[in-house]
Amino acid sequence: MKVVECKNLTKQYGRVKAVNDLTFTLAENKITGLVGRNGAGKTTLLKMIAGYLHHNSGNIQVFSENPFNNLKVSANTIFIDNSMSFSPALTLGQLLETAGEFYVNWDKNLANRLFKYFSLNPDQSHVNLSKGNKSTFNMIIGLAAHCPLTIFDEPTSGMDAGTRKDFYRALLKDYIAHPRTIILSSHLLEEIEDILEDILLIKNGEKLLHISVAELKEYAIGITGKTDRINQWLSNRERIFTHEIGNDDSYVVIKNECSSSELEEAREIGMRISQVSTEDICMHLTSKSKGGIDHVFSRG
Amino acid sequence: MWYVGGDVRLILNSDSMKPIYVQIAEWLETEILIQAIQCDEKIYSQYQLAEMFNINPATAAKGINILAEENVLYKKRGLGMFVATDARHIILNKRKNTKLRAMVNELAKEAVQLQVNEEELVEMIRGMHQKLKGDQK
Amino acid sequence: MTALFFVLPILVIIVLVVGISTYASKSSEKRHSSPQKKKWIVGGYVTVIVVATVLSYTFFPAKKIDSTIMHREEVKKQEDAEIAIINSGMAGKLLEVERVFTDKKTWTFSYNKRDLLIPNNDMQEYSPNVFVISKPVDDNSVEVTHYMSKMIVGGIDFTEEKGSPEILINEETLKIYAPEPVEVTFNKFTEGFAFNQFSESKDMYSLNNLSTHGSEFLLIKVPKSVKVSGAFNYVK
Amino acid sequence: MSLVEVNSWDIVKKQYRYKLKSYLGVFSSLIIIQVLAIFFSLNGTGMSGGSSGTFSYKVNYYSGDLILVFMMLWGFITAIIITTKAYRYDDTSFVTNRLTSHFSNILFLISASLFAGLTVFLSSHLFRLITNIMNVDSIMVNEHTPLQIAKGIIGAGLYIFLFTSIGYLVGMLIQKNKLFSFFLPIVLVGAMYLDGMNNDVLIFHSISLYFLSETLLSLLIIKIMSVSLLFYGFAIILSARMEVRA
Repeated sequence: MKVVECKNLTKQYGRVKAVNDLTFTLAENKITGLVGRNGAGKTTLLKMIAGYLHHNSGNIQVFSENPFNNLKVSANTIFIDNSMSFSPALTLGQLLETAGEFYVNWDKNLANRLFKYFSLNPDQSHVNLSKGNKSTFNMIIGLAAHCPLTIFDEPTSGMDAGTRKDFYRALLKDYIAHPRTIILSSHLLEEIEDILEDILLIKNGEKLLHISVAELKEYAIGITGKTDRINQWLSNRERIFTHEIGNDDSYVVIKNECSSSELEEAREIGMRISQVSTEDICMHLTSKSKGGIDHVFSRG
Repeated sequence: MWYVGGDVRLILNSDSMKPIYVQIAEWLETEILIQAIQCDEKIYSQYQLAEMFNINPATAAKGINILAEENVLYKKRGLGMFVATDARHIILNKRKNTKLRAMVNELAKEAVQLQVNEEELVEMIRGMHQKLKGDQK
Repeated sequence: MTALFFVLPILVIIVLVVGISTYASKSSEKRHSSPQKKKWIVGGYVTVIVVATVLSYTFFPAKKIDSTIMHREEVKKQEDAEIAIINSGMAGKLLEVERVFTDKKTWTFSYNKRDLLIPNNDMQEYSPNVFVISKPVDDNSVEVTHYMSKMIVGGIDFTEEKGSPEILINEETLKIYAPEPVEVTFNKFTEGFAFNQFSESKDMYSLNNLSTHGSEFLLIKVPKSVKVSGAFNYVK
Repeated sequence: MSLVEVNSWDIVKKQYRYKLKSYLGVFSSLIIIQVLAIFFSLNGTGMSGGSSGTFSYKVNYYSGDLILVFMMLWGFITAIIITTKAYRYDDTSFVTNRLTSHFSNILFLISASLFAGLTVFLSSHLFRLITNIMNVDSIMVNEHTPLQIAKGIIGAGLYIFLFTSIGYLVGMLIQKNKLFSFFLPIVLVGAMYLDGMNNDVLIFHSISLYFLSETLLSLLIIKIMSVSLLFYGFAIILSARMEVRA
């Protein structure tokens, strides 16, 4: 069953297209990472999936229904971000109870144990929490709700390193125990890539890649060597990223489509082949220009 | 980088050139080689591996599948994956042919660059080999 | 009610402005005071007003309004009857007083003189009519009775509160002293228009018409042989 | 994966319970406004007096009218505040859609209005107690029977509820377009000015009289409920395409 299905989905704010002609489907019980730079349209997309925003054109279906203002989607989806707001009149303990009333699959035991583990105070009010603790509390709600579609939008902002690791570990363990569809958006791909199955990379509201993380790891290779030789060897290949080292050396990232004999040949003429981390692949793919920040300065 | 599960901590290295699922497959091979897992014994499930190494279960499944394709593992319907009787043999052959050969290739290249002659290189290998064997006793 | 019509529009405008400006400030940032404290405040306030209501009813019970004096016509009828009785008294005959007047106080003096003087009462603020009846026998006693009709202000019966004069007989003179001045302050209270809407008693200003200050007179009964002189009317 | 089937009415009930617990600020603002109203009422709404001979009297008029009027305005403001982002966002943290959110808001405002109606009665007696302590020789007129009191409390609650419906619509208009917060007061003041041009507030008067002259509680309930549900319905239609957390 398809949990989320988007066809030519577009969302405009005035003239700006925050989400542009996006087509993809998310299958059941997968953890998908939504990756993109600031302003790529990640949050807008997630809010449309959660039913908070309506789209301008195209089609979006969650659990085969239009999510906007849909009670069934709302009951089966939880959207966790750092601007979640709760009534200041209720304590954290009462909020957990309330969440338990609303979400049928609520795992009270898990919620209470996580709450204790992160040493939150049940008598405190949500507004008075630090940014990190707010994120931690929201995350507990997101995990314990056990919603068939669980969305985390930048869930770890403000958390310290230890809490982040604990969170991802908790997410994975709970996912293994209760498989469900999870969408995780983050700037820090490196941190989450191991627990992801698929990755959806967007830039300016458009889809760049939607592949498994394993495929992404082998998506590109880096080549280092003398600039003129590289240029010659790469003559008609598309470059993802180019970086000049010194006067006549270059580091170029290309798509990993070369056969092993071609690579062997490259090695023979003195070029070094290296793997490119997923983080770097995403960074290069989403960068504003092929040369990265250096281009700004080289022209100055 | 790895923060989980005691002994396995240093075995997986996410910075390595190798994809995680290949590392998982190699780790399982090593477990079989050192007979931590016996022949015809059930191997870890993808979920156990996912938890042990903090990775997505799909990635872990991919590692298991590599071994299944190489006939190191076989599937019992409804029960899971089991270690094949000749698993060790398959693994040893593969390692000799691929891993060891590649390492020897690197070694020879480095020796040539450093102008180490053949006898010297063989002597170094022999010495190290004897030392390790001795340690094992 | 009419006062409400003048105040309401002004209040609505004020509150619109205030409301909209508070809305603007409240919607962006949430309040930070502790919920526990607020609960105590709300609970405490409710307790205070409940206790106050109980005290209000027990210590200051409502003054009942007599249903017979609730209507303007009744008041008018009574005033007419009062005038009729007093006029007939002046004309020399006394009607049955009981229906309208009640005897508030009676004095009895033993008296064996032949003459009795009732001097002209020149007190500005107190000059009741005085009627004299000669008793059929000589029993050596003078009886003075103070009659009063109902006194109603704003629908409330104050007959009880109004005092009687002092009567003294000295030698051959009967003196009337004004009663102690009485001053009553009272609050008219209603819970508000929503509460009067469903009951008979409309609003508190409409009861203002229901006022009658009543009248009073002194009836003096003297023995047959006593000759009375002064400011009074003989009645038979 | 098995999806949870939900029933709208069930969610409305849950949201209503959540709102009763969490909209505590609404009740503390009620207290502030009520205390303010008592304070303003202490001067009394009128005074009269007179004397006849040796008897003189003075009457002070005190009524709970102002307390009720203030509560109606409180209802108006409260409804506006409930339509603001902060409160709507609180809803979206749990299961909701626009309709259940509106219905639970209306249920909450009905309860809050009735509670406010009760406090109008109680606080007017607090007010009476204060005036009685200030003037020792005091008398209360108009004692109502318990049934009349109950009717009065419901009536007061209804008037307050009527104002919440106006506030809710106004709030929703403002949420739609901020210009309304500027525009609506002007229209209202303008309308009142025009209404009062010939020195009589004819329209305003007849609207008030439509409700105030009703002596049957059942008819007043019908009158107020139909008018306020009309306003609420309007607000609900207005918000149908509104986005949350945009």
